[in-house]
Amino acid sequence: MSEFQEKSRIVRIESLTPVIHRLTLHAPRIAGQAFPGQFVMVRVSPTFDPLLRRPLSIHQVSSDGTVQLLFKVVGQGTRLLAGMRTGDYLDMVGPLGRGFTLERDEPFCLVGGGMGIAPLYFLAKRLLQISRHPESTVLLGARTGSELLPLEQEFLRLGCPVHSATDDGSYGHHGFVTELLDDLLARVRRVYVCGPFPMMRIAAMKCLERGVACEVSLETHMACGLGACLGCTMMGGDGAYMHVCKDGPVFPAEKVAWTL
Amino acid sequence: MSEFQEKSRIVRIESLTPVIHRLTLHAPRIAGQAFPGQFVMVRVSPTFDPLLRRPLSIHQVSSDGTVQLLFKVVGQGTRLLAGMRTGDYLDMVGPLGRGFTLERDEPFCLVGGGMGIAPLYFLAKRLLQISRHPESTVLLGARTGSELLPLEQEFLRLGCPVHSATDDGSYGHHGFVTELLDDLLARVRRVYVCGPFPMMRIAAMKCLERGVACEVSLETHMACGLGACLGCTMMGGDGAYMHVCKDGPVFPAEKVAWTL
Amino acid sequence: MDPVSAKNDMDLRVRIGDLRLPNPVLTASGTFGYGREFAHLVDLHRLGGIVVKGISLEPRPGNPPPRIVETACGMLNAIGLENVGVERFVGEKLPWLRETGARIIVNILGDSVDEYARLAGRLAGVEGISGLEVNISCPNVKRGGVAFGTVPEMAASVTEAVKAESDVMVIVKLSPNVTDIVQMARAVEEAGADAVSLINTLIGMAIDIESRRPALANVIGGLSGPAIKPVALRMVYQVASSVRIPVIGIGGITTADDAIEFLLAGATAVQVGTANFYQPSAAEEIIDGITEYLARHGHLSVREIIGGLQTGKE
Amino acid sequence: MDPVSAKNDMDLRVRIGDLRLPNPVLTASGTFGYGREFAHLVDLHRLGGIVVKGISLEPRPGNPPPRIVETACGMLNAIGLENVGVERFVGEKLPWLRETGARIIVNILGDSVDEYARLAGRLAGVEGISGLEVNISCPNVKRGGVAFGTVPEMAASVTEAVKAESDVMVIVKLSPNVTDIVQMARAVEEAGADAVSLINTLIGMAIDIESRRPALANVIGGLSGPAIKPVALRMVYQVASSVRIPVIGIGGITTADDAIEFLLAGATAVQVGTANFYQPSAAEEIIDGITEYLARHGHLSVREIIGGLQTGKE
Ligand SMILES: Cc1cc2nc3c(=O)[nH]c(=O)nc-3n(C[C@H](O)[C@H](O)[C@H](O)COP(=O)(O)OP(=O)(O)OC[C@H]3O[C@@H](n4cnc5c(N)ncnc54)[C@H](O)[C@@H]3O)c2cc1C
Ligand SMILES: Cc1cc2nc3c(=O)[nH]c(=O)nc-3n(C[C@H](O)[C@H](O)[C@H](O)COP(=O)(O)OP(=O)(O)OC[C@H]3O[C@@H](n4cnc5c(N)ncnc54)[C@H](O)[C@@H]3O)c2cc1C
Ligand SMILES: Cc1cc2nc3c(=O)[nH]c(=O)nc-3n(C[C@H](O)[C@H](O)[C@H](O)COP(=O)(O)O)c2cc1C
Ligand SMILES: Cc1cc2nc3c(=O)[nH]c(=O)nc-3n(C[C@H](O)[C@H](O)[C@H](O)COP(=O)(O)O)c2cc1C
Ligand code: FES
Ligand code: FES
Repeated sequence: MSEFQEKSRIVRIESLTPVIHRLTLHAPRIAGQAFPGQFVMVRVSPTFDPLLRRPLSIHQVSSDGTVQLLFKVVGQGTRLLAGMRTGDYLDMVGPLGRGFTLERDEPFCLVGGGMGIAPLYFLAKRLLQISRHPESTVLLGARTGSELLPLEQEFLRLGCPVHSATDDGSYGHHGFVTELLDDLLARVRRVYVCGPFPMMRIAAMKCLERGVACEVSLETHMACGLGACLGCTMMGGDGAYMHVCKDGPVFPAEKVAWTL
Repeated sequence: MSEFQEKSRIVRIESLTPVIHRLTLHAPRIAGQAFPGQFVMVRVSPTFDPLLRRPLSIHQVSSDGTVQLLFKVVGQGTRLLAGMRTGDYLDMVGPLGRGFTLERDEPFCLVGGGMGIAPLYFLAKRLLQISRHPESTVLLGARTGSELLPLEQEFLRLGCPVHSATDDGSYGHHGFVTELLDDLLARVRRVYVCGPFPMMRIAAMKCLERGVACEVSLETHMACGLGACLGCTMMGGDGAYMHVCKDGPVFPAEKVAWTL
Repeated sequence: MDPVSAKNDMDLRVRIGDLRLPNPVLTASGTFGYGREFAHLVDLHRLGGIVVKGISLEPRPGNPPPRIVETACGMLNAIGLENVGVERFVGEKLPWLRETGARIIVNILGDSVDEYARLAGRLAGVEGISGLEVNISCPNVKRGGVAFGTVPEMAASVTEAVKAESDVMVIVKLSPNVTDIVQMARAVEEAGADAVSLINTLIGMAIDIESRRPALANVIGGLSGPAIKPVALRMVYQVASSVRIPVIGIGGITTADDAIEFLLAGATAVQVGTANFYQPSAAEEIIDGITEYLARHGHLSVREIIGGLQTGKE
Repeated sequence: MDPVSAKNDMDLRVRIGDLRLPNPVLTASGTFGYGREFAHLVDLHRLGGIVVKGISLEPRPGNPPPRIVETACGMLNAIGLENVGVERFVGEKLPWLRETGARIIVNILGDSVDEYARLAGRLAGVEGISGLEVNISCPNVKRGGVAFGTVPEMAASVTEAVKAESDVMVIVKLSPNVTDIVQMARAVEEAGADAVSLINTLIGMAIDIESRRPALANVIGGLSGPAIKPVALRMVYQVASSVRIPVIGIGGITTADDAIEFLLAGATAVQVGTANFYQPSAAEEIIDGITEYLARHGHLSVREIIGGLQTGKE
């Protein structure tokens, strides 16, 4: 396990929607070490504004040395990222943090909401390499269908069942993606969740109740991503602070203080 | 005479050399008011770094409402400008400052060094509209021929004689452009100079000695370009401070404290 | 009321002492000239007010150049208080500005308590002046050059002297280069200031490493711009929680969001400074943006959000 | 000597008290963890030194989140001095770091003079510690929470107490949140400090205007990054011109050019802080860049440029 600061050339830019983009970067050293659930810290500007790197999950890595990032424009940093061109270089530090636990031959369920879908594609690919169960399912949620459809296609191509939900009902189940979880809990052994905190809480509660192993990927503001600044703390279930970048971002559901 | 803050669309980008670029912008309000020797203050970034606008001379305006800027990459602001794309918007304030004095039917000489050539093209065009003298001449100087050739071509197309000088002797006269001035001073009535301060000093001294009217365009660091910050002062020939952005940037040579 | 008419009818009025302003957005001294410099770019009458460039008894030539240098998200200036002097201000600059109907606040500066007093006296009764802002960041020549703004007693005596001579509302503008800004604010409040404005610039420096000379001829200068906003906001919050007079927030304000931060922290009004240079439309955009924010949050008046910060410690 | 070999042979060594450093580039406390966090990204042994995260007698959990927020060209932090405590530091963190051969300076903090003294005593004789850096920006609980770093007498008494217990070089790290930084530096110099380092963070604040809550749970926090560089450089210049002990410059240093500004202003060494977060390679790039600058200007040693600023006033 090693970490690199790697100047990475952008080899492809895809805009899935006007605000959701996917960058493919040539970053062989990061790609070579990456594990599902890990993230990179990306420098979004050559100037000092914005100053801090942005944490982004590793969406996919490929044996040709590329890393993919999937992100949504929410502020100035992601806006600058969205304005990048093929051939530009991005300075990335990674792979960082503790990823998901991969178990052989376990039926699993992935639950992704919004950009929480990003790390799950990498995870799905790796899981399907070591575990092919007909019960294994991917649940995807988004505000509206257009944000979801292109991603759903790609999960389907991996050869596993996908169920979708949208807040506005424009595609799939009309409602929260977590509502799709109930039927599955009896059949899967492990649930991996990434998305907005309230959604992860609901999923975690359901799993904890049913005794199904559950891992969640947390988000907090990060300055370093390396465990050095101590800025990314969240209260843990045991009342002690956890550092999301180093102790996580992936945590067993029971380690999180959900009541916060 | 009015000034505008105008969001201007970039309609063309030309790279004359790897570090010298020309932007053509749709800025009809600024174009409609601009006068040779005036400048614009350009916002180079949507972020706060770099913070201040950059002063750039108006290189050319066209009746189709476009303004041209000719600039060299010397630091971060001009580097960001050079990275702009067609279709991007630049926020410009202008036209600003006092330009050159245009006299009818006077034989003139323009002396431009380096990026000091920028305002002279606009000036040459306007002068040639009101004054056609066979003696009128353009002198251009640069470090090396490649920085000069494309510009020389355009001045020639205006239909006036051009003599060039390069520091490295790769094109035209080997040496300072001001060395070409001596022969001309007997024949012209007014000399317009823009370029590095030492070059302008030499030209100004020669003109003052021979009693030929001379105008120079000064450069200082500017925060506002509007006469408000009082940051752009230079000592005047009379021992009082001048504000380059408002009292200039063009000054009669005798108003400048050349000994500084 | 539907959102559109809410926006048009939004009550943005605030009061600073006995001065009523149509909205809380002013332009800061030294960054807006004498107003006329921005006449083509800004609707001067729309502004809450204009604080003009600092005026002294006699004209001052200012410092030798270079006077400004850009820094990360900020700039340093060492203008050296160049100004036309009070007589030319009253004779040449004020009449034009008065005609625009703008609310004019005159920033004054001196090297001694006496100079401040005489300035206030000279400006008393002059038509078109809505208030004075006392710049106490200047060095006191009689006290060895220590800035008035760093010693509570000195700041208090300037305040008293100006108040005694002035017939308009008096704002004292505080320097941030002190250990305890609250102590300074309390001192001038007790001395009779009608309001405090803060912050003036932080003292900074830059060096040209090739020439090995200071980037400013004056060696040190005043840091302004977005870089200083967090310090300004902290000081405004501390002062607004500690004095009863109105507080005017200054420092790095560029957007309506910035201005709203200061209002929530307790500022009754704000001043836009360096932003006028890089974004001449900033002050007007801030007025629009505050209106939009208030409408979106269902407020009828800007006064409803002043001091509205929830720290969980109230 | 041709430029290339000049570069390889460049003498970058500096001395801080009795501590000899191979080069003047250290990493700042709280921004480089206990060193190990950067082991994959930085050659720790190449650094002039590493100042570890501030250590207290007992472990501290730190402040509730949110603890950090980005600002224009800077960031605010209110970590709340979270640390593992001196025992775990000595037992768990130090041994690994010592193995790298890095020069280790331990940043210490306490709530009373006695705590500082006990920390210094506990660390005395511990193998692998090259020096102490005393963080006096902490509040003195016995004196009503006023920071040690804002009152000269309090800073002096901490310095004396630490010096009395310590067997290594002692740096006192100054807070910039004071009216007169020179007075603070002189006080700790007289009290026996071997060096001063400055600046610690400026106190700042940010507000989330949608929730109307402070962006930091702690309300106020420390501002760091390029935004504060001009203030830091000014203070370093003022202090270096006024004390005889070495000065270590800190504040917004990201590039070799930044570091050289501080050296020219009189700093014997510099510390790289927030830059480690956004540019982990910064410290090593600075070492390379200083070497290149010295070679280009025909210097044989970095010591030739320390204090080399020409103000025209010498
Ligand atoms: C481990 C991790 C993985 C992530 N993976 C992805 C991903 O794959 N795709 C994606 O679209 N987003 C992801 N995020 C969220 C992403 O980091 C933020 O959307 C992004 O930083 C916003 O930056 P901005 O400048 O556009 O927004 P601004 O709001 O302007 O950012 C201001 C500051 O807040 C921080 N910030 C803002 N929102 C968040 C957030 N939700 N989480 C953490 N910091 C935030 C920024 O990093 C920056 O420091 C991830 C966050 C974490 C912690
Ligand atoms: C009236 C006027 C007209 C100009 N016209 C042109 C032109 O047509 N083409 C052209 O290439 N250049 C022109 N310049 C110079 C141009 O403004 C600078 O090259 C540019 O500002 C450099 O910015 P930077 O960020 O790339 O460099 P940096 O050195 O990073 O800039 C740092 C700061 O210094 C200022 N600065 C640096 N160099 C100069 C300079 N020479 N003059 C003024 N300010 C400077 C910048 O504006 C900025 O505030 C003109 C300058 C003035 C005053
Ligand atoms: C170029 C310049 C000149 C200034 N002149 C004055 C002045 O004459 N009087 C004064 O009280 N403040 C003066 N200031 C300080 C500003 O009014 C303001 O307090 C400070 O710049 C912080 O606000 P900002 O960050 O919005 O610019 C000046 C600031 C700048 C940048
Ligand atoms: C997240 C963070 C934690 C810090 N922790 C400490 C600390 O424990 N002790 C200390 O003396 N300084 C601490 N500092 C201050 C830095 O060491 C440094 O003085 C300051 O950040 C200014 O330098 P910079 O602008 O290069 O970051 C911390 C700074 C940051 C950003
Ligand atoms: S982000 Fe810095 S410690 Fe986690
Ligand atoms: S640039 Fe501001 S007064 Fe000239």
